[in-house]
Amino acid sequence: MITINLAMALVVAVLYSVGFYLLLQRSLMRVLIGVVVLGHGTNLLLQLVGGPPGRAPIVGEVPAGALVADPLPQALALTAVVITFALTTFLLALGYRSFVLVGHDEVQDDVEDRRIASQEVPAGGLDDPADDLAPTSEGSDK
Amino acid sequence: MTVVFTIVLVMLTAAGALTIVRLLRGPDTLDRIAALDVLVVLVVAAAAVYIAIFQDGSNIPLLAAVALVGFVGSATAARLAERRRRHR
Amino acid sequence: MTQQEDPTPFESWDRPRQAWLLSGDCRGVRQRTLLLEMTTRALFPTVLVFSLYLLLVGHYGPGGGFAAGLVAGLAFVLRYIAGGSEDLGAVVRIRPPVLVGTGLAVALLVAVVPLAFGLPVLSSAKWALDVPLLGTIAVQTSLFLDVGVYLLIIGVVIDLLRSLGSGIERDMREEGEQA
Amino acid sequence: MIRRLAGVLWLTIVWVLLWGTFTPLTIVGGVVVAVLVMVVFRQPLVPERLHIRPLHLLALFAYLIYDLVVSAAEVSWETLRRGPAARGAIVEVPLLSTSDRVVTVMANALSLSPGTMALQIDHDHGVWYVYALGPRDRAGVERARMRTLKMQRKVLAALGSADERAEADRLIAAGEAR
Amino acid sequence: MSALLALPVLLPMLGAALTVLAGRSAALQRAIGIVTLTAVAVIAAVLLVNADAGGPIVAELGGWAPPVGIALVADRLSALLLLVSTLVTLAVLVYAIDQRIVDYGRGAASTTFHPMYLMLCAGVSLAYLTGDLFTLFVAFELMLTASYVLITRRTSAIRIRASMTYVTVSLMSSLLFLTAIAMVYAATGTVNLADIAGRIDTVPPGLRTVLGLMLLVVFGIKAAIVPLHFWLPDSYPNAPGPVAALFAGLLTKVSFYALLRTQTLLFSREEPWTLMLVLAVATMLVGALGALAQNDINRLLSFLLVSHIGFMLFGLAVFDAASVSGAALYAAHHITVLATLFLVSGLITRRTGTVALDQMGGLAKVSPALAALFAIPAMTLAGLPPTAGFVAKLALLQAGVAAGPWPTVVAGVVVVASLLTLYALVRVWVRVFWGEPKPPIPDDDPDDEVIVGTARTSVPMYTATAGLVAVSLAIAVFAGPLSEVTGRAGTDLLDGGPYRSAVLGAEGER
Amino acid sequence: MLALVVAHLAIAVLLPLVSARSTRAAFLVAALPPAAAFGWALTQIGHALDGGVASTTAWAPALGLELSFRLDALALAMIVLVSGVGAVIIVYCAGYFERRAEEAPRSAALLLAFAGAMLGLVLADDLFTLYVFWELTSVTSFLLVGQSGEGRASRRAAVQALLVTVFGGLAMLLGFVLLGEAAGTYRISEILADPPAGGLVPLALVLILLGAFTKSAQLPFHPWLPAAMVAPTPVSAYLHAASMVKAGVYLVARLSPGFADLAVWWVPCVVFGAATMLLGGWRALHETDLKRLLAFGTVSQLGFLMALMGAGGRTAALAGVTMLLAHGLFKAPLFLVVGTVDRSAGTRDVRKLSGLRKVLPGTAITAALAAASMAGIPPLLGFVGKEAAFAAFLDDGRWPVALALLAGSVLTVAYTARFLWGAFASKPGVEPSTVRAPGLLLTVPSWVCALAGLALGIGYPLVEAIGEGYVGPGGYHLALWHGLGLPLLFSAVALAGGLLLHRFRAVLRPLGAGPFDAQRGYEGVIAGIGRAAVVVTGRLQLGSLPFYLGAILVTVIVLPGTAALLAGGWPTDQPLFHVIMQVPLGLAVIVAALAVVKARRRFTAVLLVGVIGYGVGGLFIVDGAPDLALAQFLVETLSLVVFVFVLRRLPANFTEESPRRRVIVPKAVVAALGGITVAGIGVLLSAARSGPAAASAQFFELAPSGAGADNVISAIIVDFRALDTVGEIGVLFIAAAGVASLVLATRHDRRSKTGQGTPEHEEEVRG
Amino acid sequence: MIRDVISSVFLLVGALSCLLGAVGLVRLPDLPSRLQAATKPQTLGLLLVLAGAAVRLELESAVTLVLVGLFQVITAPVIAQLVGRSAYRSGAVRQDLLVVDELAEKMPDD
Repeated sequence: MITINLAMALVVAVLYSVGFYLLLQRSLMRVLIGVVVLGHGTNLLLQLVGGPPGRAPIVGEVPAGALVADPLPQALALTAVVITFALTTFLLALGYRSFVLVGHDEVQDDVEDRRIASQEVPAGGLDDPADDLAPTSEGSDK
Repeated sequence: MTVVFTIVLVMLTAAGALTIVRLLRGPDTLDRIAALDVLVVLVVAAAAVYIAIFQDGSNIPLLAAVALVGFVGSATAARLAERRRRHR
Repeated sequence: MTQQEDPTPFESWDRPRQAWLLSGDCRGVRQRTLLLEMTTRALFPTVLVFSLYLLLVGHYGPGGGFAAGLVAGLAFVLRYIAGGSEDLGAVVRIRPPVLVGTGLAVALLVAVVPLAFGLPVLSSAKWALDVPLLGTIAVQTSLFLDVGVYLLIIGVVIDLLRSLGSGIERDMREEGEQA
Repeated sequence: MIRRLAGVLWLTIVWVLLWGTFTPLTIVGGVVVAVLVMVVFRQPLVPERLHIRPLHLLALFAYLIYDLVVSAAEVSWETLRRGPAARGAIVEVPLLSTSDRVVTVMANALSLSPGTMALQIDHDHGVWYVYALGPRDRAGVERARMRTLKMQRKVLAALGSADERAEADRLIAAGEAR
Repeated sequence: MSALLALPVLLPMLGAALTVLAGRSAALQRAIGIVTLTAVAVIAAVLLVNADAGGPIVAELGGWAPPVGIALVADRLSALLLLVSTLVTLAVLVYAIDQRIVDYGRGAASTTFHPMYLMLCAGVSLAYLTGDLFTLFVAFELMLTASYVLITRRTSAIRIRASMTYVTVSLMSSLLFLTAIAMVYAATGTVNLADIAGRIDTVPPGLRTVLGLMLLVVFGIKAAIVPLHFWLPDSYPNAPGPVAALFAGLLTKVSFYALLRTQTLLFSREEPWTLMLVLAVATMLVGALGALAQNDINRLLSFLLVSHIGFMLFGLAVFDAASVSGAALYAAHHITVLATLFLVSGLITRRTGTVALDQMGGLAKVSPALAALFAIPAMTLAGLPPTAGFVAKLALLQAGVAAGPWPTVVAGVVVVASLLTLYALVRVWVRVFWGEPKPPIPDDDPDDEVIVGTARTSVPMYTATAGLVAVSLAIAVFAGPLSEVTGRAGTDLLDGGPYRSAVLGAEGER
Repeated sequence: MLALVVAHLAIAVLLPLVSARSTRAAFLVAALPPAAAFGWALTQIGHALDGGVASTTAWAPALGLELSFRLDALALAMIVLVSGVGAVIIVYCAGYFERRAEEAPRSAALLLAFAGAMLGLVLADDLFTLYVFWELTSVTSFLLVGQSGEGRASRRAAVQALLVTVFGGLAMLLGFVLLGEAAGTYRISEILADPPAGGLVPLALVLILLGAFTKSAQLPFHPWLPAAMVAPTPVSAYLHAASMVKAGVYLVARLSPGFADLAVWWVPCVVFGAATMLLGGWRALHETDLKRLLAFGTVSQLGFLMALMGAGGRTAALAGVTMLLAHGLFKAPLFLVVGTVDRSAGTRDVRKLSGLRKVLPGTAITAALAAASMAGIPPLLGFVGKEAAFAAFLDDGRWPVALALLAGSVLTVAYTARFLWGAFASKPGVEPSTVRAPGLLLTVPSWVCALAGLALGIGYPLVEAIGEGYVGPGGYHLALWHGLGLPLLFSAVALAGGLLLHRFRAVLRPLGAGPFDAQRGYEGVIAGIGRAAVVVTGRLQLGSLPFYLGAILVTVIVLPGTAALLAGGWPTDQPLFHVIMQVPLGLAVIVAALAVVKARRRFTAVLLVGVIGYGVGGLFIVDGAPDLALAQFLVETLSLVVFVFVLRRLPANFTEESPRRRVIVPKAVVAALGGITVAGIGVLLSAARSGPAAASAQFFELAPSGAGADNVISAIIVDFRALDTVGEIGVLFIAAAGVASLVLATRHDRRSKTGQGTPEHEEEVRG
Repeated sequence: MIRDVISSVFLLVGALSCLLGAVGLVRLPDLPSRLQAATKPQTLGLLLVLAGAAVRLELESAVTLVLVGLFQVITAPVIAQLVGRSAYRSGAVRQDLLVVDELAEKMPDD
């Protein structure tokens, strides 16, 4: 009944794709831009689900019989725009902080995860001699 | 009138397309800033045409805001882009 | 770099002769630029008036506290661009977080006050005020919510200028980079 | 105080234009808002005075509009004809006023018209550097210089002092003589 | 009664604004925080009692009846979780305040901590109370943004990565949430939950499933359901103790609450729930195995958190009144116990100066009180009787077994995951509390916000932790009334009728 | 009864107060509650044997969770061990632990708590009540075995005991739930009155047996028991001989009346029981540590008990009850004797002890008395029980079982002899041990127990009374003398065989401790879990943010995406566009978006994002959303400003990533699929809408009249949905503070590694 | 009717100006020349379009458009100067395209 038209669907698809693609990068700046692009896509989608274009929902300005846009998605998208902005700003500051601390704004891999993944001796130290939890036959024979 | 509006919008669209070409090509950041500024003006112009089409004045504050605001954006970009190139 | 050789660097050739903005002699790293400074002087109050217009017109057309606050915030951005953080500090003496906090508090008080009248939270009412000569001024109490939003957003923008603007500038200065 | 009043007046006009209605309410409201803004964000007063001549000011506006249209056409023609081969020049022009405000108006007036732009203003040496699109030889450069001087003269006519106007006339005459 | 309903949201926000305004007075900030949260706790208790007695309490904000306006709804489930959450936030606040006093003296005000903390509480309250999908999004954003600030309050070069992971993933989930809202609106033309429930029948079943899965993914990210969980163990452990406690205790559960609310309200038991069972199994096992591989106590706890989300998801997946109420009970208990364990871990780190299990030892001898404070929540988490964890797990097992053969198999997995949980916690116990006492590792950065490797603590830090232990014991002792409340809550959730009619009036009834 | 149990636990919690003054007093105080419980049970004996005494306290009725207790004959028998023997052992502790021993206060409290838990367990008449106390005993046992945890062996043993028994316990819990669901009640007496069948009941029973087997150290779960011998000897005596390990046997005994006729119940009990009996006995013959010898003896006896209790049939059950009592009464004193020997001689190694018979005659006699019961020598209770046991299987023709039990008994006698010989005999070539004389507290308790075994042996009618309370009257009767018959022959053979075996023990040594090492199995499982943990976690938890986000994205594609594909329903009436301006604006957005991907300079990317933003703003205008467009333009500009602020400090270009196709292509594919999924679902769902939006019409109606605003958007934002707005500014509030906190930290970093969060930093953020 | 004609003329000329400006933006060789072609005709174009729109509107809306035009006129030169100066400073001005550069010799070298 309110079907999103093909052109807009295409725009949404591209915005989401680009946003997703950038999110998958390592540079925080790219990720951030990805968030922004994705945010645009989301807001657009939110606005689109209200229905086809119409006159601005302002009482008194709309000629009789004209199609009026659904106001609720607009209000929601408005809120979403602001929130997305707030989040973007924060992420930006985080990127800056990262740059200050680390000298670049790339997202590094987690050190602890890497350590665990690269353990040659398996079992989170379960077999390591300091561990008390894997009793050996002699161990209990004291 | 419809013909006029169509022509006008087509021209503005073409202008926008050309501007985007410059924006993509650069080569300098300042080129892009200039192009973006132009783009904002084009958006304002297109919005004005829309207002003319529908004879609906409710969008006008929007134009004023964008005219002012586009300026701030471009000014910031121009002023700070200048700085960052200097110490290169 | 060149400052040692030339007493006036290129960017400062066109510094204005008078203090057009509050900071007057802007000693910061940011050189003054005549055109920008004059334009700012003219536009700054204009933009603020415009923002107040948007605040009030919100009930009838596009606008509202949020857009108004952003427009006003951009006026401060303009001041920051033209006059640097010193100017901004001279214009806004109130601490940005306090402004933000005030905005939020106003909005919340507007939300809670109806409880005192036995109304649901966030209800609004219309106040009509008959002023001689001017006619009736009708105010929807939800306008005050918008005022809170307005203040908060101005505060947020100024706070961003303080942190992302001056803060980064200071970092660069301390790192010895040209700001 | 008078100067502040000018500010209030301007802001009130803006307010009324924004609302688009000329009722007592908007006008009083405009004054209130204007005063509020002016008081809360006080601008520094500057001792410098302007000699405003309203008629010349109007003439200046008219000239600006004319200039805008004409040079727009010129530049467009240049663009279409030469395109990538277009050339320009950076010209040093004497700066005929010491008032910040007048200089600003000059620079804006110059920059508003297509083809020319104030690249840099050098107060210390009393000159400014103008970029002009179009000159292909020394003569073109001189034409651009003259055009700038004439523009300054028109601004001074509206806003400058008598001395400044005289200086302008002298320079223009010298230039034309050359 | 409905006048009270907005206060758990508005009071903390107001408190946040006031703490900023009172930025110069540390004492005032502390007072505002504690008074506000205490008030919210009292309100939550009142709401719970009334909601249990008289059905859902609805507040139409601004007097606008939904779907025009936003409705806040306190039914049994939301009031219960609100109460438990507020108790946790209150205790964590006391702990955090005291830690700061011990480290920096009474005069140290904080502009970033108190306001953000209260905002987070407001977001949590709103998430529980709102009856509107979009407001739920706003609530999530309040909560998450505040959590971003809290987790980045102390970003050293090492920690910054964790913060980035957290923030980025959360942002993605937020945007997907928004996308899901758009889709819901596209299909139904409303964002009011009760209204959606009424209109969802007009959507073809296949597309309804799409919506359900979309929301599952969205909330699944923040609730850390495998395979959407990876971010959690990489980020929570790097937050400062009290913050991690808050996150682990609350945030995932709020998301789970949202999942519970939306899935039960909007959908009926359909084919894809088999999928949820699979996800539950994966979550339980991956989390538990992950915990076993860790050497960092906080990471270990984080993986356990993931694992136990699987328990709750199991409850949801079975999708009958008993299982859903079991999940609710589990969530309520889990909020307290995870927060407690992270607080205890904070105390441990404070003493030992490290989070690495292999560098600790003999703490039981040094600090028997700490050992006791760890042991009880650990037993709770492992689900050993007679703790709350046991009761909640029992509820899930019963529901699962009653539901048929496949759920019974998954109940077996619950048992296995419990055992692995116990094993992981026993490892902690053995390494931290048993063995030779080791000297504390000196703080490598004594100037930063959190001081570790010191015996400097004070009674309130312990009291706050003990208070949470007491809450979780209380859940066990009062398991009877509580399980009845959750039992009724489960029935309500699946029925949905009372909720809809409370929100929309008579027309809400189908 | 709940009060009694709670009293135990409460006093245990308060006990440290007493311990602080005197540990000896603490033990004596700790002995009081069990003694009281024992006394109370004795007063209730009449009621107990006559239908039982029950009491129930609700806990969580909605879950069928209640604390339901019932004192009946079987419980009574257990109480004799749990409380009677328990009290005695706790008194013994007062002598055993040094006055300033660090573990004494802990042990006193824990032993008492354990006694309470055990009491609850045996009294429980509800499956969950039973489980509650069951696991409590596991936990207290963990702490008692581990003690201070400073010794490596104690830690390992404690963990092993806990893991194995909790594993079983959890399985049992699941079994309980299955059983309860099948029966419709969790009350044990009710279940037994009307045992459920069919369905998942066999599974439930197997799971329950798993619990019982682990707790009672049946093959193959038994190794934890010998390992737990690192605990202080009284603890072993109490937990690992008299009470806790019997819990499994008790559980089987408890449920056998209802299920023993099912093969799934009695076959495992008998098979594993007998096997355990044999294996335990065999291993006991090879131990040199007296405690471990007894421990394997216990394993063996537990197997015996398991076989008896699970086998079904009245006689077997009667024998089981008898042996249950007998075992508690002989094994506890034996452990206590070992403790005394250990304390006096400083060792319990068979190879080092010599000649104790002469220096500790009293202890030796006690030991002999208890050992005699263990070996089944009349007139002790052990003999009575064993006679009954042989009779039970011989009478109903289960010959193989009887023979297995005989073999087990032979082993029992052999290791009994080995024990006595090892502890007290004078060995050639071994220095006679020097000893300290044990105090009364170390000797009297073991006498009490041993003599009780003798007394009950002679006074077997009392035992039979209890037994009949459990199995019902009629049939077989206990007696010291049943006349000549196969049972007596079996007893004799056992005795003789055992003694011979001990005599020729040297022959056995080369045979080794047996081919089967369950301990290694346990270690293998633990190591396997560990390996699985590392492998699974290492494979999944890569620590890479792009991977995590990719996983989320793939989930979006796979779950809702697939569902959408299956659902179908692509609209046939989808227009290409609604308004022509959508096309150029859309194209601009698309071009800019694709260009962002290619952009190498940050600034370019940001400006392109600006284009996208303005383009979307333009679309909003076209769509008739001026408010939204206004906000979009303003926000876009402010974003640009903010970006520029930060970009001036960052390097001009993106950090160059290695442009490997191997990485780029999958990312691009996933991203594109994601975008298509979202947009596709959007179209599908928007086409599925069948009615107008819920509130649109009302908005238009209410905005001017109710909210006093012609602009509907504004009315929604500040009035209808004002809470959203409040929340939204809350988010801004937070973000601003967060940005300030992050950005203003740099200066403070100079002084420490993380200046963020320090008071000075907070001061600056405040402004 | 006459309004429509006036409006049409304004709109068409304005749009044309914008288009020509955009053509210049693409075709001209260096940054300052592009600035000439880009920002100025755009301003003119915008003013014309605004005028064209204003003609079609009732007075109260139309006057506000004046303000929009005013803002544009005030701000456009500033951008041009800021960008132009930066361009010169950063070497984006191609000296080979200049007939003379009287600023070059005055520049402090760095």
